[in-house]
This record gives sequence, C-alpha cells and structure tokens, in this order.
Amino acid sequence: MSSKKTIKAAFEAMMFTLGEPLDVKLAADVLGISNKDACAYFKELQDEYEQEGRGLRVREVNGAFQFVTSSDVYDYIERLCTPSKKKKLSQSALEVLAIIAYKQPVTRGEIEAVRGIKCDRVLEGLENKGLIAEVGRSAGVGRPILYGTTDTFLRHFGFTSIEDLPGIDDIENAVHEQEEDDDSGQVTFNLNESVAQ
Amino acid sequence: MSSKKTIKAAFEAMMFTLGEPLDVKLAADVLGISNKDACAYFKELQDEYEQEGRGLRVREVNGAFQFVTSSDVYDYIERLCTPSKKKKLSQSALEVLAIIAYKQPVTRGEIEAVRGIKCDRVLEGLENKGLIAEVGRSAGVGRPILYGTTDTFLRHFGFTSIEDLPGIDDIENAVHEQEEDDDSGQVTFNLNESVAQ
Amino acid sequence: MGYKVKLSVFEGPFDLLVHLIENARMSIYDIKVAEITAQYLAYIEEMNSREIYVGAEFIVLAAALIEIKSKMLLPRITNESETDMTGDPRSELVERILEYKKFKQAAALIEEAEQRALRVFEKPQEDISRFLDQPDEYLQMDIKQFMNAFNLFLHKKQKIEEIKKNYARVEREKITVEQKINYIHSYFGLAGKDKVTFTDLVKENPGRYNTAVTFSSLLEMARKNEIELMQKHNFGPIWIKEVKKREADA
Repeated sequence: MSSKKTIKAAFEAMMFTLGEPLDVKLAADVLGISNKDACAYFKELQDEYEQEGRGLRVREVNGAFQFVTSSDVYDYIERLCTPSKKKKLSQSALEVLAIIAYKQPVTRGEIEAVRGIKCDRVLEGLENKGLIAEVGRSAGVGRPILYGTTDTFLRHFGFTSIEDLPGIDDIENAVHEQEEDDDSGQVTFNLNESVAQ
Repeated sequence: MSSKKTIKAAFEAMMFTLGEPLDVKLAADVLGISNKDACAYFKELQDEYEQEGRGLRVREVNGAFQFVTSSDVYDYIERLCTPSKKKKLSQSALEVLAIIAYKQPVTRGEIEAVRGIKCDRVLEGLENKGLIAEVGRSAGVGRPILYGTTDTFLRHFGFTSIEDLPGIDDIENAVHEQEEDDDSGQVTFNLNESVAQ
Repeated sequence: MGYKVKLSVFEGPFDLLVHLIENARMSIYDIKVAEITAQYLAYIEEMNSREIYVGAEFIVLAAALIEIKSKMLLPRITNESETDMTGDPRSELVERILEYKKFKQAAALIEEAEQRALRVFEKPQEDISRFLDQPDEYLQMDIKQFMNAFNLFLHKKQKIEEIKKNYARVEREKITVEQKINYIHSYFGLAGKDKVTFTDLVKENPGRYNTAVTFSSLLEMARKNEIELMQKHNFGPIWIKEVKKREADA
C-alpha cells in the first residue's frame, strides 16, 4: 500500500506527463485505490496548489484532473513566449454554443428557432473544433441529429462540468429584472403607441 | 516589483508552459530581476519540490531550469503510459481449453481424439499463456503428459475452484435430448400424394 | 440613428430586433410595433443600399412584424381595462425575443468564462513513445464466451457424428427392393394376417433407409397388383392388404 504522499506525488507526475486531463478511474486503477479515495487526493492537491499560490493549478474537467497554469501569472507567460493562442470564438459561435450548452441535447432546428437564423456553418465549425458533438438522434420526424457539448468545451471555458455553467434560471431572472427596470420608465410612452398609428 | 511568491509562481508557470529548459537570463528578464536573484529563486523551488517529496522536480540543465517527473514515481508513470492490448483466444484454443477444463487430467492423444484434429500448437500456446500446465504423466504406453488448467485460468473467470465451472452433465444431457428429438422426427410418407400419379 | 451603426454585426433578425428595441428604450412587454417595424425596415433598406447581403431570415421577420402591425390596427375585442396577453398579437414575438435574449445573455456569460480560461495554459503530453512500443498484453476472456465456444464445438461435433452414423447405417443395411418385397410377402404369413399397417412393417427397424426401401417396395408391389394400399386421410396410417394370388389371376 502506497503512502498518501506517494499517491499524491504519483498523481502529480501522472498529470504532468499526460498533459490532458487524467481520468480519476484510470489514476485510481494505476495506484490500486478506490475512485473515491483517488478523487479525494486530487481535490487535496487542488487545494494545496491554490492555497500555496503556486504557478500551477489542478483543474477538474468532468471527473478528470490536469495541471494548468495559474491565470494570476498570465502576463509573465505572455511576455516569455507568445504562447500558441487559443482563438476566441466568434459571437455567433458563442450564441450557438450557449444554446447547446444550456438546452442539450438539442437539434439544429431548435437552435435555429431560438436565433431565427440558419446555423449549419456555425455548427460545422464548432464540431470541427471539437467543442460540440453529435450525441444521438431525436425521436422526431426525420430523426434529426442531437448536439451536445464535449469535454473540450469544458476545457476551453474552464468549466469543471456542465453543472458548473452559470445557472440558466439566474439568466432568466436577470432578463426579467432588467425588463422590470425598463418598464418603470416606460409607462407614459405606452399610451402614445395607438395614437401614433 | 513582484513579490517573492509571485516570482516563483511565474517561474513555475513559465517552466510548465515552455517545456524545454527555461534559461535563467530569459526568466530574469521577464520578471525584471537580476540573474543572480532569478537563479536563487530557481534553486529555492528546486529545494521545495525535493523536500516536499512532490511528483515533480526542478532540474537544472546548464544554467536553465525545467520541470521533470520524480524518478521515485517512475513505476506509476510506466503503468499509466503502457498501453494494454486485449487478446482473445481463438476458437480452437477455446475448444482445447474447454476439453482440458472438463476432462482434466487429460493427454494430448485424448484431446485429439475428441477433436479429431492435431493440437500440439494450440497446447503450446495455452501453456505459454499459463492457462494450462503439465500435471503429471499417464500410466499408459509412452507415459504421455497429462494436462490440467491452472490458477491463472481460474482467475480469468473469477473462479475459486474448477468446481465453479458450469456443470458438464448439463451439456451432455442437452446433447442427448437433442439427439432423441431428432429421432422422434421420423420419416412420414403421404401415400395419397404418391398414388395420385 | 442608432440602427445605422455596426451594420453587419447582427447575428440574426432577433439580434437586430433586440438591438432596435433596446436602442429605442422600449419595453419588450409593450413593443411599439409601428415604430420598431419602421426602424427594422429602414435598417434592411440600408443594408441593401450598401449591397450587404440581407438573409431571407431578416425578410421573414420583417413580414411577421408587418403582420403584427396590421393586427394592432384592428379594434381590440378585449376589454381595455384587462391586459389579455394571449389576445395580444405581439405575445408570440415577445416570447421569442425573450428566449433569444436569454441565450444572448448566456453567450455573454460563457464569453466571460472564455476570457478567464484563455489566461490559463495547458501543457502538451510528454514524449511517452518508449512506453508505447511494449504494450501489456492481457487475455480477454469471459465465461460466457468460453461456454459459447465450447457449445459451438459440441454442436459441430454432434453433427459430424450424426453424419458418420447415417453413413455407417447405409453401409450395413444395404437391403434391396427385391429382398424387401420377399420380406413383406413373408411378413403377411408370419403375422397370420392379410392386412397390416406401414408402421408394423418398419417397427423393427424404423431407420430412414429401411423406411424408404420399404415404401418403394410397397409402391412396386402395388404397381404389380400384389397388394392394395389404403390411407383414409393425409399422414394417416397406411394399410396394406395382400392380394391373394388367385384373385390376381382371375
């Protein structure tokens, strides 16, 4: 049986070697410990790096863990090397991605209904970037493709899991609150409308 | 002026991102500190990682520093990175294995009599895989080798003993019943048709 | 006018509409359709005049707006004091705008997350090629697969044995039709009856070959009027009656 220290050291070295997120199950298998214990050790590491204010952080992506740099020292890295930049997504890509992220699994038709505009090109682009993937077929007419987000999506946005997304209910509330605010100043104009026509 | 903590965090993130050894001069430049100070910080990091028994170590290569994995956890890295290949037994290997499992101890001659085909190659393969082993010699002419299954064989199926195998009697009964069924399906003629000529 | 800025930036007709409504400081729940439609159409015209492609989707929404506008001109049937949203020709449009706004806001939220995540770097995988050359081989086997393989073998073996058995039987019992006819004649004598069933004849040896030879022999005997064959119904018992020699002569 390996000591706690050895297990954590092994996880560090394994994450470093792998680069991409290391699945808890796989890590637990290699060490011969339970998934639950493995997960607890990863969380401990995560806390340590954060609390010690290190330049590396342990990031969780859908039940897997990876080393990434701390965003606190971004400026230095940028000064050191112009790192191969992940490209920012376009506005339309972000919109489509938001619809998929919150409504998944979702068909192209449903996405287009929300945006009022075709989005086959955007979908293709997102799929090529690995941010979305086909996750099945709808039972509806023509059995259209259902889309969902991928782990690459989580990594690109720094989300731990899909539950980590800002709550859609909050968004709805935010929209409504804003509307109410808007409403307060509008009463007088509303009457004018019928007259104007 | 950056704090000591920030400088070290920056060095960590810079080493991590760069991959190859990070030159002290370059690192000092980015942080706007002297080479001497930069070198001292790298050495401090080196000591920290070593003393804390982490899975990563800071290695110096000719006035440059890089993260490497600790040799203490090499075995885990090896286990993580070594791909595993699933191999399946061929139909003939499974047959021979089944005959040995149910009739053990059994000679090659007896196996060949059941299968009506030579099986020295198959036996060799199964022996190399540790699934069968010589368990003695028959008293018969030429004192041929007797084969039996091994603990490895049992482990593969998660059995504790050979008695755990599904009963062979069931199989023999099944075969007999099937034969009787065949017989009862007697030839019947229909004279009316034949006579109709 | 607000709608003249950033001409091509809109992500679709709803995006443009939301922009116009917000720009006019209108409430989404009480859109001044006439005003907004005019602005919307002006915008599209502007796009046209600058030879910017106007997607069909923009035209579709323009048509919808005009339709709503015309419905708004009709006298309301509902009591003025009651706000009957279901009767409001704008209600479906409002719903769709709200839905679109919700996801536009969600897009803004995930864009913020993207901004933060872009400040974080991953590292590529280390060179692990030396491990890849020697894969760990392990045997994949489960009991079901094992039993299936064994059953298949037993089945195969059983079939082969059956064929062998039949082959051997034919060798042993190569009795001719002539021999069988003689046997049938003697059978009537031995049984002391002049009427027997087919089953009686093959009772001692119900094998396939014997059954077939017996049957052909009977057909041959019937052809020569040595016997009469009777069967009352399909697959029923076949009765064989010996025809006495003198009757046959007569």
